[in-house]
Amino acid sequence: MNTLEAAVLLMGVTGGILGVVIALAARFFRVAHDPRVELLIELLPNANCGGCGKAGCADLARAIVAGEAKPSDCPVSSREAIASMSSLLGIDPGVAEKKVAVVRCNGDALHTKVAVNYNGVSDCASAALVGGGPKSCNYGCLGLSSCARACPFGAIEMLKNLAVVHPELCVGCGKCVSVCPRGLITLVPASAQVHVYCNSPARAAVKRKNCASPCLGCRKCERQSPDSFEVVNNLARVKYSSGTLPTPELVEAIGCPTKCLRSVSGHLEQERKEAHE
Amino acid sequence: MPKGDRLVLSSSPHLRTEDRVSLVMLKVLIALAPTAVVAIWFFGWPALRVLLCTTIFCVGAEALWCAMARKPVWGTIRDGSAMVTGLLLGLNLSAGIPWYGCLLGALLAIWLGKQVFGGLGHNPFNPALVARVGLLIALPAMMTTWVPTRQMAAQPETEYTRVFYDGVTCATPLGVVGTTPKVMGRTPEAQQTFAAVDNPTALKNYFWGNLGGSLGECSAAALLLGGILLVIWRLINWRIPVAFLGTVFIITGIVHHWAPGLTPSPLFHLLTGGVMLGAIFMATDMVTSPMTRRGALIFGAGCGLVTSVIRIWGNYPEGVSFAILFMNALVPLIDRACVRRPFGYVRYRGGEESK
Amino acid sequence: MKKWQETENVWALGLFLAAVGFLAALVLALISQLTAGPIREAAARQANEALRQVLPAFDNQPSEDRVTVKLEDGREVIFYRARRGGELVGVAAEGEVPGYAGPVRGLVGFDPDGTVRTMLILKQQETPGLGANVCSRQEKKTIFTLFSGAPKREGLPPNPVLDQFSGRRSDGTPWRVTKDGGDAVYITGATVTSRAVTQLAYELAEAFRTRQQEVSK
Amino acid sequence: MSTLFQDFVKGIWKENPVLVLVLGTCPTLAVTSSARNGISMGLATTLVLLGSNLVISLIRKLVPGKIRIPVYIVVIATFVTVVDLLMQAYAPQELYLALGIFIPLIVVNCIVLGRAEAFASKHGPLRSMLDGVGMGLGFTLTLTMVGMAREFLSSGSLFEVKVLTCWKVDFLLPAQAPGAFIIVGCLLAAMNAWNRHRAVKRGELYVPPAGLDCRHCRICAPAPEEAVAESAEEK
Amino acid sequence: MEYLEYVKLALGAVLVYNFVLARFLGICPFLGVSKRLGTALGMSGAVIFVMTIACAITAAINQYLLNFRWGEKRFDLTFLQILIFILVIAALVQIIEIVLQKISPVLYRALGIYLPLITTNCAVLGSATLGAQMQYSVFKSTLFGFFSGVGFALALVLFSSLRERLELADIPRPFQGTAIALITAGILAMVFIGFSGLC
Amino acid sequence: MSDSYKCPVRTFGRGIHPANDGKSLSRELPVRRAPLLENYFVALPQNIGAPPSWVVKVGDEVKKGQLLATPGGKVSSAIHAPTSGKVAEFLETPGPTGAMVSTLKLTADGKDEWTELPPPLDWKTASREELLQRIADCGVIGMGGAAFPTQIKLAPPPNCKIDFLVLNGAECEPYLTADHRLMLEQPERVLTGAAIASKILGNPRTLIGVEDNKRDAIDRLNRFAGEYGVEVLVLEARYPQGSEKQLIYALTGRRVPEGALPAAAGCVVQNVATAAAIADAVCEGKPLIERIVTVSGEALMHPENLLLRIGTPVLEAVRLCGGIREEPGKLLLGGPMMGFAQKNFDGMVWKNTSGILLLPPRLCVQYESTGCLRCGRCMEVCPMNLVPCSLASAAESGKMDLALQNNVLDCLECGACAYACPAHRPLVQHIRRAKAEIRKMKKK
Ligand SMILES: Cc1cc2nc3c(=O)[nH]c(=O)nc-3n(C[C@H](O)[C@H](O)[C@H](O)COP(=O)(O)O)c2cc1C
Ligand SMILES: Cc1cc2nc3c(=O)[nH]c(=O)nc-3n(C[C@H](O)[C@H](O)[C@H](O)COP(=O)(O)O)c2cc1C
Ligand SMILES: Cc1cc2nc3c(=O)[nH]c(=O)nc-3n(C[C@H](O)[C@H](O)[C@H](O)COP(=O)(O)O)c2cc1C
Ligand SMILES: Cc1cc2nc3c(=O)[nH]c(=O)nc-3n(C[C@H](O)[C@H](O)[C@H](O)CO)c2cc1C
Ligand code: SF4
Ligand code: SF4
Ligand code: SF4
Ligand code: SF4
Ligand code: FES
Repeated sequence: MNTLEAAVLLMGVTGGILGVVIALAARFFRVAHDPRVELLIELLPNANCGGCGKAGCADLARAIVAGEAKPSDCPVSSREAIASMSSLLGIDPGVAEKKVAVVRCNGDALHTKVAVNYNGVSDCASAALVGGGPKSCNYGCLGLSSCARACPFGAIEMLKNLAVVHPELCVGCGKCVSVCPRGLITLVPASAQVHVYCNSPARAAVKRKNCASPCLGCRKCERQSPDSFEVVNNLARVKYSSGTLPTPELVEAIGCPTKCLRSVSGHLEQERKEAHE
Repeated sequence: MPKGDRLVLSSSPHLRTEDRVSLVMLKVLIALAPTAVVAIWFFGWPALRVLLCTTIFCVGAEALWCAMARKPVWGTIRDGSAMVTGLLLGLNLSAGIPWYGCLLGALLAIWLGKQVFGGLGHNPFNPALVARVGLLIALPAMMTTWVPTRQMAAQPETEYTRVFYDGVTCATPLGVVGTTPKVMGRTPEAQQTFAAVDNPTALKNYFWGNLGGSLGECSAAALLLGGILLVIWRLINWRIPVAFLGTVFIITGIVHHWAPGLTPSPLFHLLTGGVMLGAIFMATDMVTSPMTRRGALIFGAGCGLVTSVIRIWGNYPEGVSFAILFMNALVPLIDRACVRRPFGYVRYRGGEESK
Repeated sequence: MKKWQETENVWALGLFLAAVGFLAALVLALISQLTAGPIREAAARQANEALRQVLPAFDNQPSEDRVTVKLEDGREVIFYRARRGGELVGVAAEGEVPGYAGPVRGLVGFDPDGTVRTMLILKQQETPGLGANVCSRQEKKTIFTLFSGAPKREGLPPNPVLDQFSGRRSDGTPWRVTKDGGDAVYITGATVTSRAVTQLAYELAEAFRTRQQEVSK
Repeated sequence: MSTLFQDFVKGIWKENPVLVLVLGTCPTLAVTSSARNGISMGLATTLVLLGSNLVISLIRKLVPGKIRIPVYIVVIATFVTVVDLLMQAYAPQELYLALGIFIPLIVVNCIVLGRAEAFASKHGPLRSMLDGVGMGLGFTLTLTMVGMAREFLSSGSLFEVKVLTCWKVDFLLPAQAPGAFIIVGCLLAAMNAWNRHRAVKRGELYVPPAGLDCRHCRICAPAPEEAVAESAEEK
Repeated sequence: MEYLEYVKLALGAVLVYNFVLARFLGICPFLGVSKRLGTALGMSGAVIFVMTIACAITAAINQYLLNFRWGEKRFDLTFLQILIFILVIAALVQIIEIVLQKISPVLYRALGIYLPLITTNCAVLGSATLGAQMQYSVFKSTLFGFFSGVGFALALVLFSSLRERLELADIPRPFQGTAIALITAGILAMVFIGFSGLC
Repeated sequence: MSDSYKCPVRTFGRGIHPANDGKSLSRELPVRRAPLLENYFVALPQNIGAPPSWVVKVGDEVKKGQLLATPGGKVSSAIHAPTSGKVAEFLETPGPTGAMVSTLKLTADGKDEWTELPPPLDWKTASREELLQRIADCGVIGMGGAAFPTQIKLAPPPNCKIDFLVLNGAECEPYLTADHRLMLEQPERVLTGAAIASKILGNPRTLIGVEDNKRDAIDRLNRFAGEYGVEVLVLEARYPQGSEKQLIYALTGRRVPEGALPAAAGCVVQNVATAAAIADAVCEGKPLIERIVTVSGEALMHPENLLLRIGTPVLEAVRLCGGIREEPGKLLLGGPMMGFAQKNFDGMVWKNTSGILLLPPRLCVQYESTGCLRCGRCMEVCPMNLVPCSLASAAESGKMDLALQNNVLDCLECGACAYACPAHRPLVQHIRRAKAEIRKMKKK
């Protein structure tokens, strides 16, 4: 026997033993892993944003495979990704309508008075606990950008102390909704082009005192298009769940006296313009 | 009647202490002043040059970083922590360090030791020591070339000066002791060398400051004075230096007693090298030390243990910097181990209540 | 019948892996046999490389032609003999002394009469930038020498501590660095290493002097 | 052509294994004390990648799924041993010593096994080879870069040639172990800053790199589309 | 003074030639699983366990198989070292996983999830190779594996607690994440240099 | 109770001594009853717990002391008209903390006529239930700050044996002197209330703790205390001595277990003003419609201790004190350590408003905070033995679970930590946010 033979013999025997061992191991292990979980993790965005209510993407993947959740529970995944996840599992995609966030406030630095100097933590939730925050309106945006920091997708921009959502970047994960101490942010269908940028249920006179562009509850919009708008508590709302979402043209036609009923693009454009001035 | 246009909205409490970070740092600078003055007295103008260089470079490095990171420059400089770091760094260097050594040290301290972690209060490691250790690794020749004091040059030659001083450079007592067992082994000659550096006259010299080494190592007396000030001003937790020095004393004492020829007496260990400076000014840096009392004791004892081990068995003659940095790394664990129970926390019902 | 790729038959899998292992071993054995020669040569070259640097030109294999002697304190010195045409042209001695951070191992080349030719440090763990500088001989290339194509110097790159022993012979009085009252230069801050190197040079020279008979056979 | 080219190029920047994926960190830190070591280590790894990718893509249809990984490991280990033996025989000795234990450790370099799993086991030999070389060159490039940075910062020289001749006293920190961590950390930070700057300039969304975690490394796991395609095929 | 040698071996493996901070082995898991102290502890346990066993087995293989005698003849099969070590380690990890799962579900839950991470980790193969390189006996090699694992664990635990603290710090944006982790590891490595000479 | 009780601790340790104690502004000034004003704004709810509900509507004529709102549940408290007049309107206004509350605007008719009050009770003979009912009917709630309905507090769960009734006369907040003046001027009202409460609780040992910076009040109380079976104990002045857990510890050496009510330690704590209100309710049948308020601060022209009706607008209180000396930098409801900064002068007096402070701008520096030095001073002063700096940095970086783990919910929000912090960290604000978010999470 020479070295060559010895080597070959050694490796052959070792290889054989290990092969058997690993095969046995594989057999033992077959149940431990569900490869579908791994595949789903790959298909999920892995942003671990928590928008699905689970502890991160891996947890959702596990839940989907276990039948406790649906692929469409991930608000971030594209429709295609949801479709491929569903086909992977052989289930109905049941894709939910895409939602985006909207900040229902017009109270930027030009419109709403800042009542006092605020000296404290630069965070909306903290500021709201101190005398209701520095702005004169107790319902509007505090402008300390908690939501912008919370958004994992950078979809919220602060313009003149007002949070504005970029609908094309927003994936509707809802993280911002839960951080806003004013409850200003809501998720609406992405197809909605028009919103009422006000959140104050106060009386018109009070609102006028505090803000240059509040919803006065004048019912002009409701009268024009009762299908799309309703006025509750001095405050107009778009009826997002009704079939007919208002269009920007309709808004033109209504001519909201305070311009708090606006199209998304119009709002964004104006805020940007003013911010740059 | 009030208009209410100057109202400030803020969270309670609405009264604040007069104390400020800048005041704290100013007091530390004052406590360091005796040490700096003694260093300048013994080493002459070069010492002043080094101290000025490190302080100015540290403040400059801080300003530069803040400007680059778009942080308020003046607001950061004003708190004075960069000055304290700079002065302490200078006190950790030899009087012979050229200006670019000071510059590199300042960059290491402020950038690597402090600002990458987010600035004041966020650094897990003591910035001045990060710089010192960084320099020791980066420029070992520069960091181990010591300048003799002015008084040494004037002394007549004795056995004592012979081991230390060769006309241009001088050795630190720890350097002599650290290389002795390497060169001679644990032989009678080694014991003789020990005796030359570890006798009452020598110790008196060390106490007042007439010895080679870092600027801040020279006078135990000045350091103790500063330490007393710090304790009176309640800026440091006295448990840290006491535990630190105590542990060094005990461990070196045991080794000195049981293994003669391996290391000199414990008093020698306390008076030479950076152990006083480290225990009083650097281990006590509040940012990088534990807050609880028990934590402070553990931290101080850990520093003492590591220092002694490195001094006796390690390659480096001096282990204080490494020891403090090592314990800095342990601080989060110590903090975790020494959690405080809230007032009213009851462990045993009916039994003696926990504090 | 399932596809082969999805087989779960334990024996089939074992056999497959065995076969792969078999093939791998075969390949490796072949390659190792092919490279065995070059590797041995490389090792020999490496061993002789250092000797070549400290000895005059030779045509034997000094790394094979060696004697090991024991000093009084039990340490060993290895002597390598360089011959040309069968005649002794030089001897190299290899020994070890404690340095600052561990042993320092060095090689000293002698003319047959005991005059030091050159010294080379083989192994050390001294502090980089301090003790290590005492031991290292490194060519300092700069862009200028690169572009101006400065003529390649003969012999080893210079080192002030190691080179100072060239031309000396031991006469029984220990060599010391100037700091200790001798005449050997040393590098400030690395006194311990300089001492070690000086001592090593002296010890090897002394060993050669006292055992010249035995060594230069 | 374009896919082939992409296979080759992607490893160099877009999916750079070290800087983007923070893999193979050990050699990146350990052997880059000089640019020469870095380049040698990179080339050795490239050689292994090339060989293992080629062989694995050739035998991919033969290997039973259950022992896929052990077989790949055997293949890779064989190539590593070959490279080791060749270097021992023909490379300069001090280079071999400098790379030391890190040559055998190429076996466990995530990049090598990862490429075998993710690419070679699914594609033909040509594409696999290109992929291997691309990834290997990306790795080599990074290692060289780190090596150059460390060498230059410590002594002002590149490839052992002094570039800044006025630089007299070596600043040894970057050349030593701590320096390796710090320099690579700073490189990563610089890359983050650069990517962010670019994203902001282009008005794009900047997604900071995920914290290092096996789950975020896409090397070992198949790319999503392929996974779906595969599982669909199986059905 | 036999025991002194073992003390030196231990000190060397844990402090002076710390696997992560001085030898650069196992950096990927060092960076990857050091975000939480709890995870770090689990991983540390798993690594110590696997490294000890792996070193013991590979040392035996190295001694008795790769240098084995057949009558008068000695075979030098060291060229198979890499191949056989990695195969054995990979199999070992899998077997440990199975065995743990069967005999101690508690331990499995504590350590098991980290086991797959260990296979492709330089540290285990590195300790085996180093042990072989230094020609340690099986016993010494086992000790070496154990203490190397302890060194890894020390670095990992220290580092994870530091990282937990850094999470509360206001780190400049480009440095967040792995960059600051590497820099912190760098400072930690500087500190460990101070231990040189202890063994 | 013949043996004299020895106060075992005298103070609770930790805490702070604010350098600017501000009490000298109003300490020597006797309580002055405020004249009748034109309008009062009564907010609902005044109490902590379930909100009561209005029983009047716009346009109703009401008499002084007439019921305006009835309790809306067990833990709830009635509200009465501060004067006679007409209900003008209902408004939504922000409360001291900024939360919106429903507010009734009462336009005074100038007659200030009492409604028919319930007959006085002889507390010595009345039953426990009668007394509790009377206290509830009169809308007595804790006036020391927490605004907890007193009738509930005085009826602790039967499994808790009450050994001590503690009257809280600490008034440790700087600037405030309302309780001080009350104890000094009307000690018998306070002591009567204490005796009534003590009777309701089954005659536990009754202690009244007063800080040693109110020597005159201590002397006055001591003159009468014996008659009522109350012991007056002198405490070392130190903030926050008045917090009930700390007070209990200082007076009895007992610790209220974590997360438990004082009753678990066998104690009930009542503010001295609450005791006085109890006495009024029982002995005269008067509902709680007015209280002593310290209107003070360096920015005010003439600081005073005013007896104000609940619902007095803040601006009117300022006017009664002669207006301002300089434009104030802060308007606070409550003391400077725990009080709430207001963003305008639209607020009004509540049942638990002990002070209206106008701080001058020089005391209202815009603090910039640096990073935490980990100096540990906040930890040293925290009366609850917490580590405020780590709570705050956990909250700051959104790690509410970490804050919870470090017992953030035990924080009193006393502000001692933020007072002591040399880095001027907004510790309490961070902690408050953490507490709010944790409560929100727990509710889910
Ligand atoms: C970090 C450090 C590294 C050192 N490295 C070396 C070394 O490599 N070689 C050496 O001879 N001395 C070394 N020394 C020892 C000192 O430089 C020693 O004091 C020096 O050799 C001067 O000794 P002398 O008094 O005999 O001149 C080192 C010291 C330190 C602090
Ligand atoms: C939700 C809640 C329930 C309470 N329940 C009782 C109770 O049943 N009995 C009681 O004597 N006090 C009760 N209290 C009052 C507390 O003992 C205490 O007076 C209150 O927390 C304010 O104390 P402070 O001002 O020291 O914070 C309750 C308080 C709260 C907030
Ligand atoms: C920090 C702190 C300080 C307090 N200081 C006082 C005080 O000085 N005087 C007082 O009567 N109540 C003070 N309280 C309120 C008491 O804790 C407790 O709620 C009150 O004494 C209970 O009595 P009541 O129900 O009659 O208001 C303080 C509470 C806290 C949390
Ligand atoms: C008592 C005390 C000791 C300090 N010691 C140091 C020190 O050793 N090194 C240092 O860089 N800064 C020191 N500082 C300053 C400051 O805390 C330091 O710059 C921070 O670590 C930077 O975040 C000290 C400050 C105080 C109050
Ligand atoms: S929308 Fe809400 S969270 Fe965002 S800035 Fe405004 S108040 Fe803050
Ligand atoms: S804007 Fe809000 S909902 Fe949209 S992505 Fe950002 S956090 Fe999610
Ligand atoms: S943590 Fe809370 S209880 Fe402690 S001092 Fe701060 S505010 Fe007071
Ligand atoms: S007092 Fe301020 S700086 Fe000191 S530890 Fe507390 S929060 Fe930090
Ligand atoms: S490269 Fe060493 S563990 Fe990843």
